[in-house]
Amino acid sequence: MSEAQDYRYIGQRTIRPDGYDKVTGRANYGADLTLPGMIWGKILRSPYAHANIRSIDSSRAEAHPDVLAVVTHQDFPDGGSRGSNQSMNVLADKKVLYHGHAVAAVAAHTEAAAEAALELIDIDYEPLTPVMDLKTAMAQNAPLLHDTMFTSGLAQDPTTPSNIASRMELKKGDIEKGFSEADVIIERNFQTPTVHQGYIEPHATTVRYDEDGQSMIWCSTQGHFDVRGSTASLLNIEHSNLKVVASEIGGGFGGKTTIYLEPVALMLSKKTGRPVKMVMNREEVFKASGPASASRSKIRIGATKDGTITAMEAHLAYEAGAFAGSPIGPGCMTVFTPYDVENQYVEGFDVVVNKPKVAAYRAPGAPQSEFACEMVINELADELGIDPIELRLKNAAREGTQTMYGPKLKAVGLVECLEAARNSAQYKEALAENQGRGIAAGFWFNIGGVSSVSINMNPDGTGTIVEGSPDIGGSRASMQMMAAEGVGLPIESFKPLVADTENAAHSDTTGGSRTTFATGMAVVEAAQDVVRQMKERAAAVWNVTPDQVDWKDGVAINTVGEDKLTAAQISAQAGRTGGMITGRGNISARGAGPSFAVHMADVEVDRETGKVDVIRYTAIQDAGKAIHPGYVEGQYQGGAAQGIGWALNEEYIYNEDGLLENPGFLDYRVPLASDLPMIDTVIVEVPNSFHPFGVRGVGETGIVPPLAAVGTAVSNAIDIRMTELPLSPPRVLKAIRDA
Amino acid sequence: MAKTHVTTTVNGDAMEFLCEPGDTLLQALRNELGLTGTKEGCGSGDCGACSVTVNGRLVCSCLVLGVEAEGAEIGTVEGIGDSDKLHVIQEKFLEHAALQCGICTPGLIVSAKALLEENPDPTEEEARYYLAGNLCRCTGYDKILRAVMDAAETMRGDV
Amino acid sequence: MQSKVIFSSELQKFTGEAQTEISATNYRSLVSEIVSRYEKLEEDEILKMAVAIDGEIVHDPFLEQIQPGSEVHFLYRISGG
Amino acid sequence: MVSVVYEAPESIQDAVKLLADSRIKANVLAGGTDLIIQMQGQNEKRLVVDVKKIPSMMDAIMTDEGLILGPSISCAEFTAREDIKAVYPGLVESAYLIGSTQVQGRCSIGGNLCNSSPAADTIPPLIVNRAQCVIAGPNGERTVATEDFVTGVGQNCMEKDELLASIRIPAPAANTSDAYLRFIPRSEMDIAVVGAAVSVTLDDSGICTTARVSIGAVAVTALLVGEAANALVGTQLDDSALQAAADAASAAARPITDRRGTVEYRKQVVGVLVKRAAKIAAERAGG
Repeated sequence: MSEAQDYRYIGQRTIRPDGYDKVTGRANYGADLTLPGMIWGKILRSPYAHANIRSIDSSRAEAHPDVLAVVTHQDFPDGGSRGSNQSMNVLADKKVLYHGHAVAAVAAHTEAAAEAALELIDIDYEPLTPVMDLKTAMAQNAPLLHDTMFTSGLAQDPTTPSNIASRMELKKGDIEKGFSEADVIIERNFQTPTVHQGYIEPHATTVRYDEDGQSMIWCSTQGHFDVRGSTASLLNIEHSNLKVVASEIGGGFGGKTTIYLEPVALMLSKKTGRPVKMVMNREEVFKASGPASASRSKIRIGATKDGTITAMEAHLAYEAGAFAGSPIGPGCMTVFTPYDVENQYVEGFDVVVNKPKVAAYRAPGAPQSEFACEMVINELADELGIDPIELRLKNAAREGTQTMYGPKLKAVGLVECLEAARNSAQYKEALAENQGRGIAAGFWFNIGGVSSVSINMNPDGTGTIVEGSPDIGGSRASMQMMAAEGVGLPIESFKPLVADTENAAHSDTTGGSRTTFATGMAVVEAAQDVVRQMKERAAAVWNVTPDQVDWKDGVAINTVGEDKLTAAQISAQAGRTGGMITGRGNISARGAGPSFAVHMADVEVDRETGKVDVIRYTAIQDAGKAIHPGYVEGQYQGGAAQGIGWALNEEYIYNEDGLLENPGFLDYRVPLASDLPMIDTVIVEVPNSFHPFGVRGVGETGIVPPLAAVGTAVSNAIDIRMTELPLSPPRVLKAIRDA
Repeated sequence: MAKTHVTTTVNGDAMEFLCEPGDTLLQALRNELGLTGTKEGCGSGDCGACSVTVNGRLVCSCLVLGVEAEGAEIGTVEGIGDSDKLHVIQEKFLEHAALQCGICTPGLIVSAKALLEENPDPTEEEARYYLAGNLCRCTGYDKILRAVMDAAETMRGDV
Repeated sequence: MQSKVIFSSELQKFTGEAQTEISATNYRSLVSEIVSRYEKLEEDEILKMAVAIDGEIVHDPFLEQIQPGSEVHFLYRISGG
Repeated sequence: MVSVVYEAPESIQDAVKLLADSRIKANVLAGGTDLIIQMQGQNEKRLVVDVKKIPSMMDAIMTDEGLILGPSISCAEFTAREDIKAVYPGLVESAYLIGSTQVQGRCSIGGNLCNSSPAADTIPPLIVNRAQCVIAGPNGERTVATEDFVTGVGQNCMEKDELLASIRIPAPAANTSDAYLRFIPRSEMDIAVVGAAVSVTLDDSGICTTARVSIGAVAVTALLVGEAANALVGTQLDDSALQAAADAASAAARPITDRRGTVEYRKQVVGVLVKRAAKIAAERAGG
């Protein structure tokens, strides 16, 4: 942190470069593109949670004058990945596996006509028993979603199929020995519901298929290169024949890291020869995009009287939705990472149920498991009569802690976060009657990955930062700052551009809190490349060697003479000193630094109605180095708000037939402005040694602690241990009355 | 089905469009007039992304028929701020980092402006309740409230 | 000086042990040494894992050099939201 | 979007004629905050009669006899009327609770009534304030008490050629006031899980001489609960009287379990709200 004052731009609260367009309504999002001759596509969705498709007859639709084309699973071309899970999720094949599962699509001249034509497709379903929860799905003789799925990861290969896709196990130390050393052991079972990312912008795309040239997809996505890769693979198209343009994105939180509409729209476009637009409505978003796993967990933790934790054990099961692939892996890997405890054991199950296939949601897998762990840690603190912050400090993960999932931790900021919590204004506030306080820690790895950046210097000495990472929350501001810092020119000299798949080299999806970290590293590298070339050009002009040239604040200085050349002067004559200057940073970033957080929630419970109000909240997290503190705080606050929603009111509600009853913002209740207090933040900065500025990803960790912070606060307010989310009024009132 | 001809005023400019009588004002603004600053988040009045004013009254344009715009004065985000100068509310949103993805921002700015015209000196609680119909999933509302309260102060000339 | 190699519990099913010591100068020679040492372990199983070398997580370690005495962990690849 | 024929008549008579003459399904459009959502995904052609151009539908007139309410006046406009709020604070609060600021700009008490949802916020306070619904039809007007207006979930006593032309609310007796409370999981935006309106009249010594209690979202229609009112009459609205009224309301409730609440929860909380609303109404009446 000591070098902070050396930075000229890093750490400032600059105005984001894309801000003007966003406050004036000019910015173009997924649904905002119209092409000449464009028609509309709409999807017919399953009215059943689980059914065989006996037949699909689209002849009535095809004969209708408004209808231009119909596609089904059978229209996926030969040579593509027809029959893959992704293809069967995009358009069901022989079976529908959840209420809202896409079955067919229609193109018509208007959106209304396309929607009306859906009724003309006749589908003969054979309804099957829906499997709606983990208990049912994991039971012997449960109805099977996939009769060819066998559990992987068992000691012996199973002989019968199952809804359990896989089992995994992580361990360190000797768990039995650990429990035998404990004076106090607490064991609890927990459940969390299916929740949705709740981004405000529905999925949307506009495409144009071009038989012999460039097909184009415009869409709202966290990763347009992945959209290209997946769509090209499904439709057997070469990457160079498919351009994907990332529109501005209206929220994603992991939910826009996969594809739903794009290949369908492209097939409709191919059949009709017309550009096709498809926009999900809100109901479709809830029913048929990828929510986050519901979970069940059992946690057992043992400690000695002095608060030394001796053993931690977890058994976790996550719903994957219709196809295998819940984030059970990261759930298992994160559950105990905030604790430096010798003996740990985790077992996890990935289980299919008749719900939409889950997608990533902010620190995917971590909130569910860490919720359960943190609830038990807080109960343990009470049982031992130790302050929950002190108990955590005593056992906190720190530099050198051996994680259960792999490496020893480098310098991390958990202890600093806990100390900041103890020093926070909120911690000193007294609680009134019917109020409770909860504290919880959270961990997320963060990732690196492939990022490609070039900085094109213009003849006037300004530069364009060409990147391939969709900007979901203000990352262009960080890129601009890092380029300015690296080249030594004012912020305004650089304009960041999220380029399409033709105009930038592949970059991994914006996710895993990687963009400011990894794409930022690529920007730093590209900036260094610009400086190197600037020095070479100046050296050539002065007839000296590049190492005789210094670079300071965007000016080349001849160390063996009196000459100076500004970046603008060098750029202006770049054409006659060897061509224009482009700095390049094509990297595969490693060394992502984990980010720990500690949150504190104060709630008040109405004991007669069970309603919970969050009255104070503090979010503390290690950013490594905050490039733009305003947007770092915004990530903490946004994660906290989503976690509060998860803890209190958000859940998918299914009826007994497996049909989703609340596919809208009316009854899927995300927090409102009037539901929340100001969310205080503390940015802790323990630099990530692998990053030039010390950056850690910050986007995801913030959703991890709120579940247990709120869960514990409610438990303390009513003096009853709550174990099942959401803590909606009926559940809280029932607990109070049953106590 | 015949389209209906509608004569209206949008952001002070006289405008005409044709729309199906069943189309919403949101559809008319976006598809017929190309004013895509007004966003659709839910189509059911639950998210506020499509907030506009009709005759000075804040509404969700997804819950108004396009034909109801006949003779009315419509205000959208495109009419806020001048071409060379942002409105104070817009400036404060940028200063306070009160947006992340930005999809709720046009609706929030239209709503915040309506709030401050009705009530130039709101308490934080009044502002929170007034804006409760504008969902934001990115920010946790903290910075939005700070921006709105700061804009209110600036507009009152207290600073 | 040999490098310390630590296996995830997924890999321990094949190796039967949690860690071992191996002399290797780069990732590929390390993998071929591991595969030859544990007959139940197929190369694909290990290639789909990420590694952490002295605490630095490398998602695609194909060209990675390994310094003598370093600690190498095999772990699941992580994505994110 | 649905195929629509749109008409905006300027008199009640013209509106009724349009409804009566329509050969296709016809709907009255006031604020549209329910209707436009209900029309989504419907392919059936229909007539939409926008009544907002009819002056009497958009007025609210306070007289010595009470309030003559144009059913389509927006709740934003209605709740801004301090003269009405002074007399019927509970009714005004209930109107204010419907939806967001944006929805307030369009929604109306008449719309809330005609949509006939069991959870409609304004219906219980209309009932406790003895509101009368004036219904216009081809053969003139008829009047129906609010508690008899709604007949089922989304159903009411109006024929397809009839229009809710006016709502008449008598002036309350001296020392009378009302209150409405509803329970929702969030602080705003939700549909009532339960609602309760109470009107009380106090004598000079603070004894309750008349009471009306109506509860919402706990049966197919809002209920007027005489037993709850009886528990209040003759008391000083002390805790035991309030609890008796609460228990009577809970006993009268016949709720269902759905995505917004359970039978058990609704029965419990409706009593809590009756108790709390009665207290507020009493404070207002006595003040």
